[in-house]
Amino acid sequence: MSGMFPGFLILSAALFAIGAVGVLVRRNPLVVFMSIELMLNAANLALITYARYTDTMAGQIFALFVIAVAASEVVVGLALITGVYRSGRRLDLDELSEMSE
Amino acid sequence: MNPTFTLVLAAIVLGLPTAGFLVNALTFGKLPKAVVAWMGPGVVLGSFVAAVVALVAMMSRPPSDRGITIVFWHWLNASVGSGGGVAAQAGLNANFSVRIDPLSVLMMLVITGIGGLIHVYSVGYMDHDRSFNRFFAYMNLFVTSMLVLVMSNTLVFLIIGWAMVAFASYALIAFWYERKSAVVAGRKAFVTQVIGDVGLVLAAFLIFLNLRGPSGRLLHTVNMQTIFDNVGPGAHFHQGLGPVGGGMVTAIGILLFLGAAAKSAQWPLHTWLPDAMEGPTPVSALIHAATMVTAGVYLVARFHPIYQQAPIAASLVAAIGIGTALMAGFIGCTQYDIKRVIAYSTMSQIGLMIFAVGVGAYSAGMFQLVAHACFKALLFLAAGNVIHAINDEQDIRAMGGLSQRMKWTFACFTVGALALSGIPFFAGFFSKEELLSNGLALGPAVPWLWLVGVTVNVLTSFYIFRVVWVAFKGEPRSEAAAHAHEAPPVMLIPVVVLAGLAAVVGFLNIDFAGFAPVTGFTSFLRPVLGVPSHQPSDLVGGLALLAGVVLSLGGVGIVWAVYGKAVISRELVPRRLPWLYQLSYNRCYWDELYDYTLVRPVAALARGVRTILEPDVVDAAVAGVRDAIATLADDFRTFQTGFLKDYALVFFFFALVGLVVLGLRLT
Amino acid sequence: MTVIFGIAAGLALVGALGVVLSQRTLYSALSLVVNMVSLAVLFLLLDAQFLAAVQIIVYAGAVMVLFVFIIALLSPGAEERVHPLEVRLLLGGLAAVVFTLVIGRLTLNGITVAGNGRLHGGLGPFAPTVVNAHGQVQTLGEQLFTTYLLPFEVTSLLLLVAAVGAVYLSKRRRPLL
Amino acid sequence: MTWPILAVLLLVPLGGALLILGLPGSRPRLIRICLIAVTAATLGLSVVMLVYFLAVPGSAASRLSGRANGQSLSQVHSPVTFQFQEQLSWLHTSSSLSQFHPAFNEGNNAFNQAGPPPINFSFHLGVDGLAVWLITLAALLFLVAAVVLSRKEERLKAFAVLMLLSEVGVIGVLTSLDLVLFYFFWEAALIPLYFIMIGWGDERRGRSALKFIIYTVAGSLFMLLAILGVYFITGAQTSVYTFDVPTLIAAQSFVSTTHATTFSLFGHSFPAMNPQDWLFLAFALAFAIKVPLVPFHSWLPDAYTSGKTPFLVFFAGIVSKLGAFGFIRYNLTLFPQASHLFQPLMMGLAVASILYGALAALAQSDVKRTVAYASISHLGFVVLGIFTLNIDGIDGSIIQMVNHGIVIAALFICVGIFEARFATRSLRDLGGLAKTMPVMAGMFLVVALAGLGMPLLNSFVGEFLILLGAFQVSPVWAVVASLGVILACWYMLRMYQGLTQGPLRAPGGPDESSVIAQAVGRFGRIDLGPVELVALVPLVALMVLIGVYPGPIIRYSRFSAAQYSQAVARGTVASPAARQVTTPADGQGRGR
Repeated sequence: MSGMFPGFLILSAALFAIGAVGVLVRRNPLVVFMSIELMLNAANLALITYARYTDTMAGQIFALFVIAVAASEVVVGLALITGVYRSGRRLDLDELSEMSE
Repeated sequence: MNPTFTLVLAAIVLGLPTAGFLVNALTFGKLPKAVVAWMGPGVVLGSFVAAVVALVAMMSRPPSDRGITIVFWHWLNASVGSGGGVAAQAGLNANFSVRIDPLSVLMMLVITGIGGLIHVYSVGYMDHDRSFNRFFAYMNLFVTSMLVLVMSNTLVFLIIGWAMVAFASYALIAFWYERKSAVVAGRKAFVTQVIGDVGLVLAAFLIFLNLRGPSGRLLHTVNMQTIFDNVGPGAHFHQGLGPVGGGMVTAIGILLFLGAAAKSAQWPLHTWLPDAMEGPTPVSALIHAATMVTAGVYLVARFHPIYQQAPIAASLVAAIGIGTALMAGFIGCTQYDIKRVIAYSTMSQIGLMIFAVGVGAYSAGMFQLVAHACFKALLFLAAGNVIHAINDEQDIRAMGGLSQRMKWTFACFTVGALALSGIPFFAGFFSKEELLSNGLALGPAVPWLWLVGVTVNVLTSFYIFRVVWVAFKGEPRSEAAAHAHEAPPVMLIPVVVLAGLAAVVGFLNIDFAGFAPVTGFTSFLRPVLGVPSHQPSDLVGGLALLAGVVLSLGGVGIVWAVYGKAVISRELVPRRLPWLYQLSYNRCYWDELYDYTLVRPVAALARGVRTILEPDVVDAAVAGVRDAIATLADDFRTFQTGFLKDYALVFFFFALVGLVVLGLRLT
Repeated sequence: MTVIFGIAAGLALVGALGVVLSQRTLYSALSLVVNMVSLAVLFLLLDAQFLAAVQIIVYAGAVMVLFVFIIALLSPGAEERVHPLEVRLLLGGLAAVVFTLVIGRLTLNGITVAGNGRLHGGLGPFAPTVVNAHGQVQTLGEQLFTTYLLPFEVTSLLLLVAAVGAVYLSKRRRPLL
Repeated sequence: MTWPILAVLLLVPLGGALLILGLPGSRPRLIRICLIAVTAATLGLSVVMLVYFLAVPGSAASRLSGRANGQSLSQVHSPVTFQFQEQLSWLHTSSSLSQFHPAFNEGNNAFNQAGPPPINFSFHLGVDGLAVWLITLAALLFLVAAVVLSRKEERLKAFAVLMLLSEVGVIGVLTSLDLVLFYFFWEAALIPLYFIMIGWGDERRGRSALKFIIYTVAGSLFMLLAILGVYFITGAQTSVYTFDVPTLIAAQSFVSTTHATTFSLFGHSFPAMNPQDWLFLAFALAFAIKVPLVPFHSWLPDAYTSGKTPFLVFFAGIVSKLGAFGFIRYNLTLFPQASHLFQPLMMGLAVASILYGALAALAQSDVKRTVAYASISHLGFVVLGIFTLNIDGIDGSIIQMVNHGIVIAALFICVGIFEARFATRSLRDLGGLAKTMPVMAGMFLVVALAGLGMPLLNSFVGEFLILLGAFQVSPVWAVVASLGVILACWYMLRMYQGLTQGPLRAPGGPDESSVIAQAVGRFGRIDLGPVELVALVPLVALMVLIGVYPGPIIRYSRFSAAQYSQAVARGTVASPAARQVTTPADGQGRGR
């Protein structure tokens, strides 16, 4: 059992990294959102792993909060995306950028 | 002498002209002209009366007890007492204190007496000027400043008076400020004076920082009596500024003379005086003949303990004095502007005084100062009458024949000319006799200086009688000259009084032994100036006398030969020695020299700062830094794509770097 | 157990890669579901039964349904192509590998695990046996409503705000951007 | 004095600013009256402070206010005595990061012993003979500026508020006795000044304001780093970590640092720079920009040329003095050794400023620029006096700061008066105006004379003492500096004569009546109006008063000057030969 502790953490890191790559690479806001969810889940995995191996509850509780926050984030984010879509613009983050010239 | 009484007198002497100035200045010309016409001269004459009372009071004391110092107020005390963790330190402690002694009283009398007469004269001369009030405000300010200068007992207030005089002089030279030439002349005079002020200030610093008392302790004083008590060769002095002829006293002597030279228009700071004739004629009489320009002589005489200690500086003073006397006399011979001739004459005569005080004949120099004040003021005022009569024309070629139409003025001018030339029994005779014989006695080491001094006599009588002949004799050479009228009484009376003074003032120096109040001039000043180290023997004195008179008469003779009988052609010198004539006519080219070596380079430098250094160096450097930063910013700007994910990429990248670093550190 | 971990971890990784690399948004969403379910399995392995349930219900259930619903609504289709050799992707992949390796090195060498299978340092009172004896949900609930009450309430507020915000944003008032 | 007068002095203009903020912008008359009342009240308070100020603070007169926060302030034996001190602890930490992770204990030795230094700064106010006059000057100039400020000025309310805020900043800089507080006020004063600069003035004001702010902030940045440097180095050497100025001045830590090592360059060996020297330079840069000294001056002509008269009255009058104040208060006391090391450099820069400013002033045709460059020249004298490091020079500088504030304010008012009437500032367009405006010409004459150092007017006193001080250090510098006096005479007369004398030359001229008609048409009158008289007469009266009777100012400033010269003299004790002060010409110091 103890031998799997690094395994969980490495998996968590790998998922987090893949999610980060998704955020950086993809232009579709929906996919970016999914990647963010992926990163949050990776973090949850790390939290729960630590909770399990330190005999504490805080990690699980925190993971619970993360899920709640992620849910609300998805709700707002998707509402934003529908708003953008309704305004008739393409769902492309590069084209939606207001900061570039 | 009762100190309180003297205090009151000194306060009256100083206070009256000050009050006159303040009242006049603060009403901004709103005061009725009649009031000013009475107040302006009135305050100065009142001041004169107080000075006379002070003289009488002083003469009632024994000669050893004729100096009194009065403190008016503590101007600045920069000493620190011990306390609060600070060690006690003696600092600059400058009071406004005045010294009433024979020398200062003499100067007070000259300033207020002759000044008063000139004020009276001005009432007539400036009658039609629209700035009548302003004129008297400045005149009164000048008198105040001059009195501060001669009465001050502290170096600081000497400097203050010195600079205030310069300002008053500037204001009066540029009095007719709508004339460009007057404005420029005023500025020139002021800037030159400030150069002198700087010399004086530096000399004061040297004295303040280096004077040592009897115990060898540094005194840090600006009290002039204390200074004089502690320098000098006598047994009661303390060698306070180092040994005789030491570098310190020599430096102080030279710096003091820088101030004196600026004020007294001595080479090399002499070029402002002829230009100063742009001012109204009474101003020329008061400031640029009788009083301010002689302040340099007063200064050297007052600081004679230092000059006695500094033979090199004193010799320099004497040499510059005699050189200026010769040069100014030489220039004066060819000028056509009547006031400029008298101005160069002033410069020349003051050169002689400076020579006298340089060689150590202090009372002779002072005597010449007093006599000169009388006859030079006379000459200026008489010239003023002429100028006034012929519609402000100053060129003697446009005059002529005035002796018929302005008899009184002519007579008075002639008296002045005789006195100036040193013709026997007029003022200048006595003063120059004293001066030259003393110079001969004191200056065996430099006999050629004396020789030059005697030569000046020829030039003096030549240029002044040239004016007499050209301006007053012959036929009128202009419409105005033909219709000239004698001046009104208010302008004539002061001239006549001055003529009387010029005729008799020379007798002051004759020691009427046993008649206590009227002592000879030399013995009058002896408590302050001491006795010259060498008295001329009767033989030397007689020889000097004879030589002076003969040469003066020779000068008159030449004028008579050239302008009277036309035995010698007027064109002789211009034709035979054109370079000599041109040198004289063009004032030895000093103005041009200074213009090309000082004024223009500084102005060019200033322009360079404005047009090259400021925009192309300082601002360009700033702009360079700015542009460099802007370029750098532009370069960095390419990172700012505006795409969120690029920022995120950078963020993740650095987070990764941080993680790697932390990881390496923790393992 | 290790086998279960291996299968679940492998599925999670495949799901994650699927999310990022799929060209169709719907495939991404389905990959994410795979990932979520695998994670729930892993949670079970970690004695976090309640969280595994929540993971399935909230994520695989509610959130993913929402995603799919939006995808269906907007039907963006294959609007973008991800080139496997795109520079950004390569760099990102490299960074991901480095990140994983660093974490791996840290976990393998940096933080040692004691013989009892637990970490060095202080151990908490909530050993799995204790928790399971008391009941997973009970323990969690007690903690949530005592020690973590304030964060809990704040989170509820956050959910409320999010709900209100979503309604506000979805209202057809004016173009948002 | 049992009430915290300095805090009140800060609160009055601050409160005034809030009050005016609450007034309706449509009532300019009310705003102007309020502004004048607030600034007058500030001046009144500063006069009260002057009355209670002790020329020589004795032991019996440790006038601490009752709010010393439980700590006896007199524990610190500072070489410089401050009066009216009040102190409130502001932020005090003693926490240690080392409990978080042992890694924080490694590496950095400074953190090793007792964890990181506690952050310790307080709201500490106090004044000495230097600050007390500058505060009074500031209060006076803000009042004059309020008087000069026209009721018809656009956005009057904003101007008034910003003006009062800058007054708070300026007084704060002058009263603060804590480096953090000082820095706070130093920067805080910039903000309202910047907004005034960009909001009011000619069309080039935006550029000028930007130039000014970048210059100043660049300087301040180095000062901020140096403040931290002082904090850590003093703390490391004395284990007292504090920003408190009296404590830092009292700390002898820097005195003990000597130049053990030297480096050689071009065959000369120089003492290697130690931390104190770098800190000195960082402070000096900030102050040199503010003063400004010559290579750092290029913001000044632009700022002064594009500003409005009321702004210039206090900006030129007091803000530039803050740099000189900083030199005395911080450079001389905190870095006595470096002060001696850099004395030739600073005196050289000062003399360069004197001559450069004078020459540049001489060549300008815009009178406002002439005044601007004249200001550089005059401030060169102030810095020259400071870095004589002797009592006369420092004292002269203190007086000269006050004098210069009065003179430069009056000069800008005068120039502004001409500009308001003729809409030009060029000497080419103006001339001979004494005829049409005699009262103005008279006032301007006195002001110009004060500007050129005329005796019996105020500047003479300061310049005399400064030159006396400089002469003791090096007669050559004094002589070169006195060339500046001669040039001052030249450019001041050039300006005065150019405007008032010569043939009449003005828009509408050369006909006198049409010149008057044009000026009246533009401004309403030709000669001075009552408001202008009210602003100018007190300044002119002060010029004469200080010139004729400078005693009172000296009496207050003298003691502080002595203390500052003693504080800086610590830098010569037990120092290597390379640091010897230049001896006077005669090789004999003054046996005081």
